[in-house]
Amino acid sequence: MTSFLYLAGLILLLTVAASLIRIHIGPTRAERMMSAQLIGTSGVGTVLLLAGAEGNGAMIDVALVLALLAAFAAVAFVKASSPDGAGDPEEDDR
Amino acid sequence: MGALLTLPLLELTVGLPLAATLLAIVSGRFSSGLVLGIGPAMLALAVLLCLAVGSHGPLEVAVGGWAVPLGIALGADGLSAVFVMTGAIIMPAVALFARRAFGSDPAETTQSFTFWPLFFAMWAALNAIFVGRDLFNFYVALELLTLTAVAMVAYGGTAAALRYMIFALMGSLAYMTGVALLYASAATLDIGLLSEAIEPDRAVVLAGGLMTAGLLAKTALFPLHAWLPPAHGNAPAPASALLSALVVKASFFIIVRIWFHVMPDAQSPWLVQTLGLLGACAVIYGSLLAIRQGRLKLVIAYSTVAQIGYLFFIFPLADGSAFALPWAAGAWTGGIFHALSHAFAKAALFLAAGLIIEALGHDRIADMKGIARALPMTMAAFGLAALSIMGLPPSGGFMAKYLMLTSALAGGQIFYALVMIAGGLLAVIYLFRPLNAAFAGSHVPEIAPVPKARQTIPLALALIATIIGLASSIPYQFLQIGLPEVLEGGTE
Amino acid sequence: MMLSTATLYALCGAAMIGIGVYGFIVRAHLLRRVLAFNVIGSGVFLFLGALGYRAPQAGADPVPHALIITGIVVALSLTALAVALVLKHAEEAGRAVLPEEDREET
Amino acid sequence: MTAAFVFDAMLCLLLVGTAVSAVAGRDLFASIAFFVTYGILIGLAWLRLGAVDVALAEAAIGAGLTGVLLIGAWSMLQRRCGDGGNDPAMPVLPKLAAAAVSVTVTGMLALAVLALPVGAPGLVPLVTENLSESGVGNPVTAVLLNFRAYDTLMESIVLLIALVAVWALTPKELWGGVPGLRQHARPDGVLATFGRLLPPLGLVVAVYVVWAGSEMPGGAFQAGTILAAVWLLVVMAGIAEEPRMSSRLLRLALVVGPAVFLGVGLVGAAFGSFLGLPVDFAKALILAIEFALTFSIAVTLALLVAGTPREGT
Repeated sequence: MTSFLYLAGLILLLTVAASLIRIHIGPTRAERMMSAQLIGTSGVGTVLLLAGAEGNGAMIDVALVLALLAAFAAVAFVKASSPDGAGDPEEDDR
Repeated sequence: MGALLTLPLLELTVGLPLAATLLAIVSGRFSSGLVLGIGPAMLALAVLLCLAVGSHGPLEVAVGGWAVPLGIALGADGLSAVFVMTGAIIMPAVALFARRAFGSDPAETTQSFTFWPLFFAMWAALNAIFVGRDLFNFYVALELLTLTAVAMVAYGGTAAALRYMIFALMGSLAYMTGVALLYASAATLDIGLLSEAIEPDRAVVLAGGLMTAGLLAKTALFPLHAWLPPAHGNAPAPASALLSALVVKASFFIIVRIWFHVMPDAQSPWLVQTLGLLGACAVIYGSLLAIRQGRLKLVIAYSTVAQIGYLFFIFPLADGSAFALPWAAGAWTGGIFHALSHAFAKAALFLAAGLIIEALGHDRIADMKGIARALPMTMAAFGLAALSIMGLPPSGGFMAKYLMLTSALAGGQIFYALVMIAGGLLAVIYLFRPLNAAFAGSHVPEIAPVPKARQTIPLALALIATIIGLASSIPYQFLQIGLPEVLEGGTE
Repeated sequence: MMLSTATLYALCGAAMIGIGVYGFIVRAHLLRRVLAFNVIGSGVFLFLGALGYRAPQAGADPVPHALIITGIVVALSLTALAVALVLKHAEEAGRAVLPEEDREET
Repeated sequence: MTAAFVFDAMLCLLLVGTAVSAVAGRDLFASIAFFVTYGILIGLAWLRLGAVDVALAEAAIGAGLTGVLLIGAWSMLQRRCGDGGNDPAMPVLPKLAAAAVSVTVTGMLALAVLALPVGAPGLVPLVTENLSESGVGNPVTAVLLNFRAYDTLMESIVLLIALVAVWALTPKELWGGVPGLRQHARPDGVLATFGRLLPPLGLVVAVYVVWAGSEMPGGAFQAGTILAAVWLLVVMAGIAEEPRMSSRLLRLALVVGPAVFLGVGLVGAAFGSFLGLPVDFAKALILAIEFALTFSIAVTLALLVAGTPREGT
């Protein structure tokens, strides 16, 4: 069972590798940021698998924090891509 | 006297300035007055610490009651006590001087708010290093010191601060890598335990090399000195005084702790000669560049590059690797003496230069003719401090060079003796130029008024630099307390 | 020979230190230097942490963990100051590169 | 066992790959994205090394806050100075020299690692032996807030002084103003909604992390980072504004954590030893210090990320 969880983790790492290629290719910033977010999600999944594999419930907290803070980076990016660096792309609709 | 040992002297030398840091943040524009209370208290603490070390020998306490290697120890030998004392004199002196620039505005400004927390945190970091016994705690204290120093340099110029920060960042990483290796080898970070636990094997030698390289970048030894002149030359005068007098000495202090206390057995002829040669290059190169500078503060800053070089002569001269040579203790004491007298003299020089800038509005040497007639007390301080930098009797600088020179001759290391003599002559040349300009002409230049009270501060510091040469036996005896074992047997 | 987990990650830490050092020397753009500093820093911490895991049956050594947490916070403090300095310098000089390193662009 | 090893090898490979891309890539923004990923992967490595506390700190600080700091800096550089992150070219010879330095450093460290004794338990036995006296069940918290509390006290001052140092860069005319850019967002937009939904959740997680820290992985620095992120989110969503630098209340908030810590230390000095915690009160004192620290760390970190004031009022 443990081996199986590590192998599942390995597969998630392979998806991370695929996303890394996307960060490299881009070409737009949004694509790069989205793949970084995808890696964040794979990271959360991998943490949960490791928590299972090593039977350490405390590791789940790491997944919680990772998920919370990944959203934060995405918001920072959205801000950075607004016209004055402090706005909200949605404001353009007005 | 025994009652002294029950006081938390070591803890307070760090704890009190930390408390002052927090107070300075909340007390806003009244924080410039804090030093009037903290300064005397710190001086009293330093005196008590010296008395305690003088009467009981080296002290050591376990913070929180947790013995090493689990906890962190603080300790003081003669070396610690003398450095804490030096800080306790120079820091308040500079603070009194700085109150005009950083405390006289009625409304709070960027500098009048930020200077005081930086100042007290710098003091805490310096003392944490002087009484520290733990290599990782040194790291945290060094980073605190770097933050305060970079911020003070940034007052004078962003590019200079960035350049300094680049060197400092690389230095911290190299140091931390060394600490990691030592912990992996010996499972302790305490100086005393490490010295017993480690053998000079591959990991330990690499750790020593990495830590030293990192600390050299922070001390600005040639060829890692490029950041120092713009940083010290452009910062406000009180900041320059602190940086040149004390901050560069803190990382040197840790280098001494590493090679004379933690791993004396790992000193190799290759290492001591490399450090000595770099020191020699620093002395010659720094002095030559000091001669070519047109601005007074840059002359003083390049002089710091040169004077740092002498500090590293203690490695070849007091080579602790083989056995305690009779002159080793003399060379070591001479090197430390140099660090102390340079601290007082350099603080005096920078503060005097600061007064000249206040009076004239600039520090171009060519345009300060006759300033000695307008600011006699300031120029007296400058001249007296210059004597110590040149190493002329009866100054502290003379005493230091005398000790090192006799060890060099006794040990047959003529090369270092020649470099010291050449460095002294070059110092005469680069310091003679501003002195000559100041006394030239016959008219008294128009200057902005400078209060007498502020002029006494550099004069007092310059006098101390002289007095420690005249009354050298007291600090000399003191430095023998808790002398590194490798040097023992060398004292008569 | 099978590498132990500790050795594997310690070697990985050493590699990251080397990569960061290369970047720190070669890249003149100051924000990239800040990035390289952080890469070296986490390499050093990984190195220290991995070496504290050489006896997994006894458990991981908590002392390096505490040192690393302290180190991460210290590195963040330095990074924040460095970033603020870089931004101020760029506003004054127009570019986030030190003047003496401002060569032709690629 | 072998599956775990393959997993470790793959993780190390990815770590090296992201580090190389972050350092050597041409596009600055891509480098920052690689760096954020790198932080996430290091968090995984910490879990594999049995360092859950460090993984939490890395997830919060390394992958989270540092990334945000860098993205913000990248955006400012581009907007204010038109600096897209292009590097001056370096001639081939110095590049080769740099590569040689880098390989030497790694090689020497690798040789040192292989020469170190295997199976060394470090200070594990000593920590385990004294854990019951420390007042907490999590060994890392015991080291941070009791055995090596002196380091942690200094570290909290380092963080505070970093903020003072950043503030020291404030242009004269902007002193006392609101740190960072003036943030705004469409009131009923996605961003503003997000800024209303996430904070309660983040608050609960933060309190949990600091509370759990005494017995399980967690603690003041991790929780402080989460709180800081939550507060920054509220600010970025345009719901609230950063407090002015000149605010007395703000300054009290900055120092309360270190002050409680130092105060406990000095009271300890009066009764025996500096930073010494009596066994019976150790847990209560550690919790008090941790809660105060969490609060101050959160405020300090949030302001560190915001930086100096950018516009007059």
